[in-house]
Amino acid sequence: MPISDSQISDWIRAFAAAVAENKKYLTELDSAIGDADHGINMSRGMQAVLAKLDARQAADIGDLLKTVGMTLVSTVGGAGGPLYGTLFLQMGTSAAGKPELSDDEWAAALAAGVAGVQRRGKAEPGDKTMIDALVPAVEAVKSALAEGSALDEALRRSAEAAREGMTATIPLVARKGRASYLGERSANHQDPGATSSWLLLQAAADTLAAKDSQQR
Amino acid sequence: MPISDSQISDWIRAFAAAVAENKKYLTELDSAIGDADHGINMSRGMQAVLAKLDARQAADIGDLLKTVGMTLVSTVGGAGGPLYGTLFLQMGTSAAGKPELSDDEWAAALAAGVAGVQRRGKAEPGDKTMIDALVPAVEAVKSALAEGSALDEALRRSAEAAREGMTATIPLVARKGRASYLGERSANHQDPGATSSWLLLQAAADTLAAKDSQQR
Amino acid sequence: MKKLINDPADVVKEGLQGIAAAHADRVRVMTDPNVIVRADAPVQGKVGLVSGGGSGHEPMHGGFVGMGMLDAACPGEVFTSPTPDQMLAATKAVDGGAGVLHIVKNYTGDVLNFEMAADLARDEKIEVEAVVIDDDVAVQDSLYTAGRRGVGTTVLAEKICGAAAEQRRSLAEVAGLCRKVNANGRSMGMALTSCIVPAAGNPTFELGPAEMEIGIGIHGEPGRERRQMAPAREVVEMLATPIVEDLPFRSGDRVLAFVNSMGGTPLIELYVLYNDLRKFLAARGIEPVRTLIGPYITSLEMQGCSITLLKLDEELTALWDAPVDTPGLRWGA
Amino acid sequence: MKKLINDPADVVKEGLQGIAAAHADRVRVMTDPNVIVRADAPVQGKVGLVSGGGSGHEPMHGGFVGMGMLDAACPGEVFTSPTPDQMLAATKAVDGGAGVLHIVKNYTGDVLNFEMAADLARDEKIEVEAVVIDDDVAVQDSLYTAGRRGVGTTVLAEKICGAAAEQRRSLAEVAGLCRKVNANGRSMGMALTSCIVPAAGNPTFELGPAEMEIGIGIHGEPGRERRQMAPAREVVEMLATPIVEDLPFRSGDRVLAFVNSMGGTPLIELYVLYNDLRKFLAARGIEPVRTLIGPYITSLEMQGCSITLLKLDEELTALWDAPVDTPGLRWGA
Ligand SMILES: Nc1ncnc2c1ncn2[C@@H]1O[C@H](COP(=O)(O)OP(=O)(O)O)[C@@H](O)[C@H]1O
Ligand SMILES: Nc1ncnc2c1ncn2[C@@H]1O[C@H](COP(=O)(O)OP(=O)(O)O)[C@@H](O)[C@H]1O
Ligand SMILES: [Mg+2]
Ligand SMILES: [Mg+2]
Ligand SMILES: [Mg+2]
Ligand SMILES: [Mg+2]
Repeated sequence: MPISDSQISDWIRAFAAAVAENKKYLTELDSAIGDADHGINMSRGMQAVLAKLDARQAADIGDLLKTVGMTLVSTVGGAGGPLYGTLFLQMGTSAAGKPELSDDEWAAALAAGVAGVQRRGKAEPGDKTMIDALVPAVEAVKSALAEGSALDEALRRSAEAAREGMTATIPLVARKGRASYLGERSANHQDPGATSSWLLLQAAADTLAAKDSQQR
Repeated sequence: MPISDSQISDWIRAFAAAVAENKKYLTELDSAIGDADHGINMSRGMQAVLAKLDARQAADIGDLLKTVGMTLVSTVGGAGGPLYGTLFLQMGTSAAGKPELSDDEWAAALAAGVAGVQRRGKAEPGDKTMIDALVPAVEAVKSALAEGSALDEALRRSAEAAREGMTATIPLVARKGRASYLGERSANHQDPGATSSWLLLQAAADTLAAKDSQQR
Repeated sequence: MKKLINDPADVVKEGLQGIAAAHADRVRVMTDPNVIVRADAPVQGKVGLVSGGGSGHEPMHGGFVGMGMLDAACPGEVFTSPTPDQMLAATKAVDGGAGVLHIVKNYTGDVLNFEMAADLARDEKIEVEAVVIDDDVAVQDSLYTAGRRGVGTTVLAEKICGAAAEQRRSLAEVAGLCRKVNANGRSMGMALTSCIVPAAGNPTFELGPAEMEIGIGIHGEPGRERRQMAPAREVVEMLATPIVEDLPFRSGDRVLAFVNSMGGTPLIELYVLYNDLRKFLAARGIEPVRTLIGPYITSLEMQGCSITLLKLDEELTALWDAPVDTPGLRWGA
Repeated sequence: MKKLINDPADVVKEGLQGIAAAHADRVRVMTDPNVIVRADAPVQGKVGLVSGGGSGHEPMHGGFVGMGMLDAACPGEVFTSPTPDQMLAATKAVDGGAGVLHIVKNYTGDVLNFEMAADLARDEKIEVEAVVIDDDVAVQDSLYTAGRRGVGTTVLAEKICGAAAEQRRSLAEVAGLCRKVNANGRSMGMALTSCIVPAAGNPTFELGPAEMEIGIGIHGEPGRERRQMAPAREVVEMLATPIVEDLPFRSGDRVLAFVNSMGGTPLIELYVLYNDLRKFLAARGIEPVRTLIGPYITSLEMQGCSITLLKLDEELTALWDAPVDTPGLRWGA
């Protein structure tokens, strides 16, 4: 059963809700090794996305994801804006013209989005950025599907991989972004961007798979 | 027995010592209803006066007092500088050319000094200024001498009158100087300038009369 | 006490040395007594403009020495008016034969010291006039006070009279203009925090975390009343209402609006305040045709602001617009 | 949180409205997206200069829009880099046919957003070059960081490139000049207090009463190390030594010395600092032939300072001296 346009909407809304709920937490993580705005910025952006979703005319999934990306780009600012914006824009390009996504198309779109983030930010896994959550999530969903898992299982493993990647940022010394200015002082703190990325993948597991199993 | 040049020197030194000792106190009084500098200013000025006294060539009392006045004028600043400066300058004019002062000449010099302060600052008794200590002090020394008191008794009564005048400033609402900006909020505080003026008259009683009785 | 200084006793001296070194092209600093003088003083045939006051209000007055503004400034100790010998030295240094104007803020100390200095200068046959600025509406002007304090309008008077002096107007004219600026300018200030006088080492007054002090002067002295913190637009109303009512400023008036930081309030807040001020003025038909926004008459690191309105006519506007070239205010040159 | 604001969420918007109203003769403020543009933009045949960054650093960048400096500034949220749509709108508004230079401070956010904007502008056939300023010696420049931050040199680059653009130099030349300024400028900053981001409501970091933070950035982020408070002359040494060693500045070099307030440090302290800086430089044979002293690149109400040195040659000196007419920096016009 493919992923529908309205499921993608639900995923975005769930992510917005998770960001709103964790706004203070994300900002606190960012004050330790950054400039105390990641939660504020992401939440401002996702509120703008919600307004756009509500006003939106029905179209294809590519169009929906591009709208999300454009909105984030023009409302978030900082490093988070272009990076999350690029993620959704590239997912949108991958899903262009599609009214629904197969499991493999989802994995391909996510991979395209994450590749876009890497091209834009030039971060490698281990640099203590959102890439540390996103790259394992892509690998997990891909290998789960290759092993024949159902979508709900693949999404679960993808979110779990993101969570592990996020936790693994704690001991790291940052090499990209604002936290890198702190040098050794950046160790022993969890990266805020990796944390919001885990929220994104967790929201996918909660929304895309849940409906999927209901509709099955 | 007249007041000698060296007694006048002693008086100035005793006043300088009293100001130094009460520097913090005078400044605290000034922070309640002014700008927290009266002790700092007077003490800077009297330190400069001491340096001048040490370097001074022997001359007459008028010259000595004018030097004190000029030094205060050029080192104190604020309201205190010109007012105390004028006090000593006018005393110096009154004592011009005199190597020693009779009791009546002392009273006349002090009266001339205080009159100068009044001309310069235009304050009346009751305005909550140094005038509230100085005017009663002049009156007390004059009437004591008129009644035939010895100098030590006259100086004692003069200092006592200054102290009473100082205390009487507490309930007053200021009508001159910086404290007047506070309106009713200036009541229930003792005037810093009246306090330093009492120190001046008390120093006179301690030095001029003490030596006077020793030498008698 | 958190300050970027060395010995508290040396702040004024070292600050002056810093000014002397930083602006050697524009000013000369004399010591013993301390005076900041225009590099090209005395300017022959030009009325000399001298002001001065306690230090801690920078850029006023030393930062306003230069072409089109002051010829000399006398810096006192922090918040303590300077002494007559400074003012006399300044007066002599800037006398170009056309007389010297003393611009004096109305504080007993400043007035008395400048009076003594003027007497001394006249003894030396220099023509001196003094104008006392008293624009602070926070002080009730009555028989029962030393009169209103001189605050923000001082900066505007120094600029405008400086321009007039450059035009070689006579001492009587420049003094008359100074009185006109004073008559048409009104100010009021407030504080969110106290400042710390370096020699004292602790705050002059204590304010609770949700308190502010309305109607303060510029020496860390207490204000007219203490209130609960309020939004910028209410603060603007508290300050601007007595200003507008006092002159009074009327619908149709064209004004210079001056929003000043007491030192610790950053520029972005001044713009928020100005945004509320322009609405306040618009509602009353008063048009701000010129603005000055920034820290120009400060109280060390105090957080807070003051508002000054000056009613403009064509003469004042033209003189305001005239070139000025000082470390603290510069345009057209 | 003691600030002269209304709703913390409206600080940037109301500050912009204040700027628009206060400086209508010089700048135009566009909203949705927010851009501050020179009133006479686009200037035909002139390279357009665009910069931008988070708000809270006023007067940078909005206060530097005007003749001889920037053509447009993009203000982000407080301490958050602006977005590509702002930069695109700014680029389009100032394109006078000679191309547009983006002056970008080296922060990941600023760089990425400006990159996206440049791509979008090129899609619209506008020639765009970007120069990244990275002058903060507090950051070790290595493979292990995002590189040095852009701080004080940005102000100097905007002034100098603005003058070159007024001379109708080509985009390649102005960009080359910008890289030259960046290559010859070095900065370092420190804080006595943290600032408070309005939306956050409490200090970004906590400092003890006798502590200071050395090597801070301009966003309230922690610095390189925390130390005990020290006299101004030692603070100057801590900041100026790494600056001088890095370029390195050598005996005989002529420099522009820029002593900047982080917002809450008053002018008198900057002059005390400059007095120590000139002695520091004199001991090394380095000559400060130009100075800039004041709050020009701030972090809200933070108390602290930064020092920037720019090695000057004749070209840079002449461009620095050229007329500039902006709300925040003005001379010769
Ligand atoms: N070059 C980069 N590549 C990928 N992610 C990055 C990069 N630089 C920073 N990030 C991520 O961005 C997060 C910070 O985002 P945010 O606080 O919104 O931006 P800013 O640092 O501009 O304030 C970091 O926690 C990190 O995960
Ligand atoms: N017009 C005046 N006549 C007489 N004394 C005055 C007058 N104005 C102020 N004073 C005195 O000066 C004192 C304050 O002196 P000081 O603190 O040195 O000066 P300032 O007020 O300039 O800081 C007051 O306490 C008051 O006694
Ligand atoms: Mg951040
Ligand atoms: Mg006092
Ligand atoms: Mg005083
Ligand atoms: Mg940020």
